[in-house]
Amino acid sequence: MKNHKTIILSNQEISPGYYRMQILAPEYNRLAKPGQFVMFRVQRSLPPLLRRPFGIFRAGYVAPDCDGMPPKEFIELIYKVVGSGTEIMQELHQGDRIELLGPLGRGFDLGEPDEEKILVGGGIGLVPLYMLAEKMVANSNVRLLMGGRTRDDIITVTEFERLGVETYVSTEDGSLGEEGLVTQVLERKLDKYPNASVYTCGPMPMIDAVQKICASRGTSLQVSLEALMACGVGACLGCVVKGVGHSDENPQYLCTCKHGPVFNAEELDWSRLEKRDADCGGCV
Amino acid sequence: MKNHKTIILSNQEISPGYYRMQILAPEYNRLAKPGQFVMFRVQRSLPPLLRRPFGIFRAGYVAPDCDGMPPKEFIELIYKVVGSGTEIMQELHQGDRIELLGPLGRGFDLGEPDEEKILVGGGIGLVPLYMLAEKMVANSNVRLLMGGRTRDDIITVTEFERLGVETYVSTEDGSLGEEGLVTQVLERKLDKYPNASVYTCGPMPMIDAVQKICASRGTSLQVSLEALMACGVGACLGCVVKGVGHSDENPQYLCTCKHGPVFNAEELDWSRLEKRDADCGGCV
Amino acid sequence: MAETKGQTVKMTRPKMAVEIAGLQFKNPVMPASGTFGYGEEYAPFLDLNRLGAIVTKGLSLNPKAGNATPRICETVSGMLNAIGLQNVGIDAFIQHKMPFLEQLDSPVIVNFFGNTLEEYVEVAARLEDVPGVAGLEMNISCPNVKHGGIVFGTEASAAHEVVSQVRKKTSKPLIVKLTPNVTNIQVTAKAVEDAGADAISLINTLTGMAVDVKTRKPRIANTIGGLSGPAIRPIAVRMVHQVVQAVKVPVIGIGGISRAMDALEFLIVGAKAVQVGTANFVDPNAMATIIDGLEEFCQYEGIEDINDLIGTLEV
Amino acid sequence: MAETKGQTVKMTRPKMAVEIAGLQFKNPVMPASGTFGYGEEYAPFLDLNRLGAIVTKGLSLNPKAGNATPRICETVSGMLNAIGLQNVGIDAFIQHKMPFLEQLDSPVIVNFFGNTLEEYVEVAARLEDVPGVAGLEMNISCPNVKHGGIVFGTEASAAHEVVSQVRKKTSKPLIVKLTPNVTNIQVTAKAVEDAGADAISLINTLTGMAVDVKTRKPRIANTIGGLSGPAIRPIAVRMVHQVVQAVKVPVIGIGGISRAMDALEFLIVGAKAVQVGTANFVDPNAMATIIDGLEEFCQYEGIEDINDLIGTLEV
Ligand SMILES: Cc1cc2nc3c(=O)[nH]c(=O)nc-3n(C[C@H](O)[C@H](O)[C@H](O)COP(=O)(O)OP(=O)(O)OC[C@H]3O[C@@H](n4cnc5c(N)ncnc54)[C@H](O)[C@@H]3O)c2cc1C
Ligand SMILES: Cc1cc2nc3c(=O)[nH]c(=O)nc-3n(C[C@H](O)[C@H](O)[C@H](O)COP(=O)(O)OP(=O)(O)OC[C@H]3O[C@@H](n4cnc5c(N)ncnc54)[C@H](O)[C@@H]3O)c2cc1C
Ligand SMILES: Cc1cc2nc3c(=O)[nH]c(=O)nc-3n(C[C@H](O)[C@H](O)[C@H](O)COP(=O)(O)O)c2cc1C
Ligand SMILES: Cc1cc2nc3c(=O)[nH]c(=O)nc-3n(C[C@H](O)[C@H](O)[C@H](O)COP(=O)(O)O)c2cc1C
Ligand code: FES
Ligand code: FES
Repeated sequence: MKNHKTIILSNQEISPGYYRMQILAPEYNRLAKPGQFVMFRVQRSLPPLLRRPFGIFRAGYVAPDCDGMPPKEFIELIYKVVGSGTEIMQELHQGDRIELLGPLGRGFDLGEPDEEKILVGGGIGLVPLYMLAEKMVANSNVRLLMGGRTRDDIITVTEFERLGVETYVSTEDGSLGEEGLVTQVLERKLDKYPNASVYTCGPMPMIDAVQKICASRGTSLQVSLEALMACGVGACLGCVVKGVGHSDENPQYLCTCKHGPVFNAEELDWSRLEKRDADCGGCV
Repeated sequence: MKNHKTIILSNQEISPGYYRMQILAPEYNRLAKPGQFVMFRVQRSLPPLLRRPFGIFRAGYVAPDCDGMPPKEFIELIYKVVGSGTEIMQELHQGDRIELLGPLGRGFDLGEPDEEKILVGGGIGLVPLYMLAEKMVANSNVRLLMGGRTRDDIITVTEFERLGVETYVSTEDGSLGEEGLVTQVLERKLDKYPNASVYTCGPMPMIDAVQKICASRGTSLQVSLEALMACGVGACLGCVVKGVGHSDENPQYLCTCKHGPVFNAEELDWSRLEKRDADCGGCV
Repeated sequence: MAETKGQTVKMTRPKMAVEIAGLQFKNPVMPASGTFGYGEEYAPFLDLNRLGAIVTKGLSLNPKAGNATPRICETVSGMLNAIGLQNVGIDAFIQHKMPFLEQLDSPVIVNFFGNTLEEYVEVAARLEDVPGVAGLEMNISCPNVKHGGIVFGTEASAAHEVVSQVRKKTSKPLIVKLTPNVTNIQVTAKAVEDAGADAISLINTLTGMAVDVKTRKPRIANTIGGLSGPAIRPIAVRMVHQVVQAVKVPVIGIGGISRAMDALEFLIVGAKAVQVGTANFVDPNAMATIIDGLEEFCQYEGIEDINDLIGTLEV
Repeated sequence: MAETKGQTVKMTRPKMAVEIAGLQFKNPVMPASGTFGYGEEYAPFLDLNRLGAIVTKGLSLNPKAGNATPRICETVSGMLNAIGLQNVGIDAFIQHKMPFLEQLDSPVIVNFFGNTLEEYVEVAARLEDVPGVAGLEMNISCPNVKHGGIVFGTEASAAHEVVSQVRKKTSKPLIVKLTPNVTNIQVTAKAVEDAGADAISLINTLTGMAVDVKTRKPRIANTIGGLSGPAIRPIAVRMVHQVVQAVKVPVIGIGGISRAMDALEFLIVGAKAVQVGTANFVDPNAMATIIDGLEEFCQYEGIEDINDLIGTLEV
């Protein structure tokens, strides 16, 4: 957990409105856990004032120069352009100076080996699932159920496949894979693998539906949430969600940034979770 | 007088801290008069909030593509990096989108043909004098007295020479040309050409000294002033200077942006002119 | 979801006209006083007849010299100004500036002020019979020289009195412009409504200050100036929201509006119109772009009349 | 000219220590309450012992749930927050958070508040004998539940009373933190000085609001929130300037400080120290950079003791 002043290695559009950014990120390959995130800042830029939170898609080593130096570490972010900050990000180039605060938060618990694992990703919510799959494939069967509104929202599926993950795509408009919601697919898979553990990240309505399905079946579920964040480190209390024991007299708030973004579904008070998306579109 | 959304053709450092920017600027070659200026804005950028005023160094035609289209017009700015806005400007590249409001203000009066003309430029204050010299050399002897703190501040002198202008350089530290103030040189030249008209632009203390010299000799003087500007069009009244007839009961303010930036020295109340530089260094 | 809306609406142009105090505005966008000169300064850049109204620089009885320079200074996403209400005086305005304004389609609102109660009354009286003056906007953010320099608009009783007196002398629609530098904006708003204001506009600038750390001098000669621009928008939206709750007269929203999105915030909390100030300096065409943007937004959201949008905040 | 100064000074390190109400700070930079948690959150990013002091999140008698989410929202060069003063309560603080803070070199200032006069007094009383608490900062920007929810700090008489009562119960240095949402900040400043405050800090956030034009909902669940960040700096500098003129006790400047240059504005108008809030979110190392920057500035300008810079505004 550090603030790194670093540079961008590459920044490319991978699907309309979706970008992949590779960043020089010392220590991340060793330290970053699946489900953790960074607070990203364009150095010296204002707006945006606040940093923007992004999940870590993947960490690795840059192919070493033949200079005898130890290889350099990088991370990849995948982001969707939605507002003022991501609009500025899409204009960035190799060599541009940025800052990363991270790796932050609590990541996924990898679960028991040999268990069936079902990952459910909605749109950009698939980002934190890649590193998770990377670790899990060593000792479990991993299935990725990937949903989106339309085909453009289905990203990096081949990369999951290359890991050996079985992938199932569904889109609401049927433009890619099965037509309909990803939760339909989830129900079918859970019928087939009733003891599987589920891991999910995506838009709030999807997470909510996934939670209902898992709760009704007693399926173990880990969810990665989004929330508006100012600090990312548990100091501002902007990003709180209500824990299962919460009451006004005995407030039990959890910080999405620090106690999350990954929670076991049982930790949260689902009846009082905000159902609207964190999306604050065009606030500034 | 228009707001053009246009693009940068080039942007290069010409001396440490001094840049020359060429901008596509329809109509400027036909319309811009020596001494006029533009209000420059980096499109969609904030900060800076307000536009920045810059003199027009030169206007011309871009070498035509062989496409039968009429040649395109450009202007050149020369700017010194002093604060938040110019810091952003120095990072701009060919093709970047900017906006120009202009050409604005009242320029220089070219004076009588065949008269001796002495231009006195201090540092970046030489910018508006180039177009002036360009027009004047056709029918007058033009001398440029160019002063700066050190050699880096002496810019574009060869370009003036190429026009056929006699140039005299002085620097306070003696690193280029004569050691000392440009006003010393002015006194000598006026001894030699007592009927010359003087045109000046530069830091306020220099302008002030030039004014004293010319007033004591009865020499005709036009000065180009700087002032903090918000609108550039006479609407905000931020940029005013006191006219010679000014009193509290009968305020006679002149807008630097609209009635200037070029004034005949007699129009201004020199005893009440602010002697401090407009420079607001690092306000934001 | 918004996209579905966009696809289904018929493409008829939404109605953009609003009415305030009997005045008809073809759309709810007009300049904020002091940022648009006497209109003519912006004529080269913008079709003045596109504007809902024209609002003039603030006028006083006699010509006013204003403050020493420097008078302006940029701050983070805002600017400070201490122009000091420099203006040509009401008579010169009527003689030299009105002829240009009179020939425009858009109604002309004359902003004015005084340093004494009597001066306010006198200026309003002189404007009473001037042809082409559609309405008055009364700036009560001025120090009351007779009462120790306390700003009229910061004391509800002083605000009430000066507005009552002016009200007696004018039959024109009277908009009173509030200062935001108060503890409770609802109190002043109610006071001026009670005194006979036909409409309320807000906010004027927030008092602020900036220091040049090298010279150790204030950045503007007057030490303290008025802060405007995007930086103050959240404060302005909050105050407009509060005033709309407190009064029955129509409210005009002002403060940091640069884009249609910004104007929409004010309309949604209940402003019937908006004024654009500092943004004119940044982009002389800003108001035209805002008008277009509002129209597009209505079209996209399937709103047939912009009045249907006003005050639709869901709390 | 500045360069000549830079060349001629001896390169001894300037004295950076300041004293406020008997407390020794190694430099004038400390966090603003609520933006730095209980200190430990920022320990991974910043050597807490470099700070002039640590200021805690605001504490109340009982744990406080705070407001619904969304609680924060970015605005132009600023942010709105309506955290609602969520905190663990004074007892849990003493038990779980003080042990970490106590081992630091930097003095610990505990920020606190109440919803009633009695609650203010009770919290102060409980802190009286807690080891490691160097001083108290009393936030009077809270609604007085007993008096119709009017914010204590917006009425000079209420501010005077609550500070007087707390003063009786504490022997610790008492800093009173003012709300800027008032007509005349000098009046509240004098009232709290008169009531026994040892120092005054300001400004707390300005109330503001933002609207999501698509959903037509306020961007924060509480509708109205507090505006902080660079956008408000000119207002903060103005108020600190005014308070310094009005009172004799030392003043701590707060509001939109991100860089050493910003802190200098406050020191030059007369603040003896500054607090950094929102900037911690943007850069967790901001305070260290500001401290370094202040030292460099002093060195460059030939200032041997930062106290020689304080209050050197030339008007
Ligand atoms: C832990 C975490 C991980 C995330 N990982 C990713 C990722 O890998 N890829 C990706 O594209 N997006 C991710 N998001 C969402 C991402 O943070 C927002 O899309 C982004 O902040 C939008 O910024 P903007 O300036 O473009 O949008 P604006 O709407 O202009 O932002 C305004 C404000 O709202 C906040 N905001 C807006 N949308 C969101 C959101 N959905 N969640 C949280 N804050 C939001 C911004 O941070 C900013 O403070 C993640 C969010 C969280 C909390
Ligand atoms: C009519 C006119 C013509 C000019 N021509 C040139 C030119 O050709 N080349 C050039 O390098 N500079 C020129 N200047 C000065 C130039 O406008 C400033 O250097 C520039 O605005 C500084 O912007 P900044 O953001 O980098 O500095 P900052 O100090 O960050 O600017 C803060 C604010 O102060 C204003 N400001 C700062 N210095 C000046 C100044 N000297 N004059 C006016 N406003 C200032 C800025 O416009 C801005 O509003 C001219 C000024 C005027 C009025
Ligand atoms: C340079 C300048 C001059 C102003 N002059 C006046 C004035 O004469 N009368 C008045 O009522 N308001 C005046 N104002 C205030 C504006 O009308 C407006 O209320 C304020 O700037 C907030 O809006 P904005 O953020 O869009 O600029 C002035 C503002 C500026 C920036
Ligand atoms: C998220 C957040 C929480 C805050 N919580 C408190 C608090 O508990 N007590 C308090 O006195 N001030 C609180 N403040 C106000 C700050 O301490 C500070 O006065 C204000 O933010 C202005 O400073 P800034 O512009 O540097 O942020 C809070 C501010 C923010 C942004
Ligand atoms: S983002 Fe600040 S506490 Fe989580
Ligand atoms: S810059 Fe606005 S009047 Fe000259």
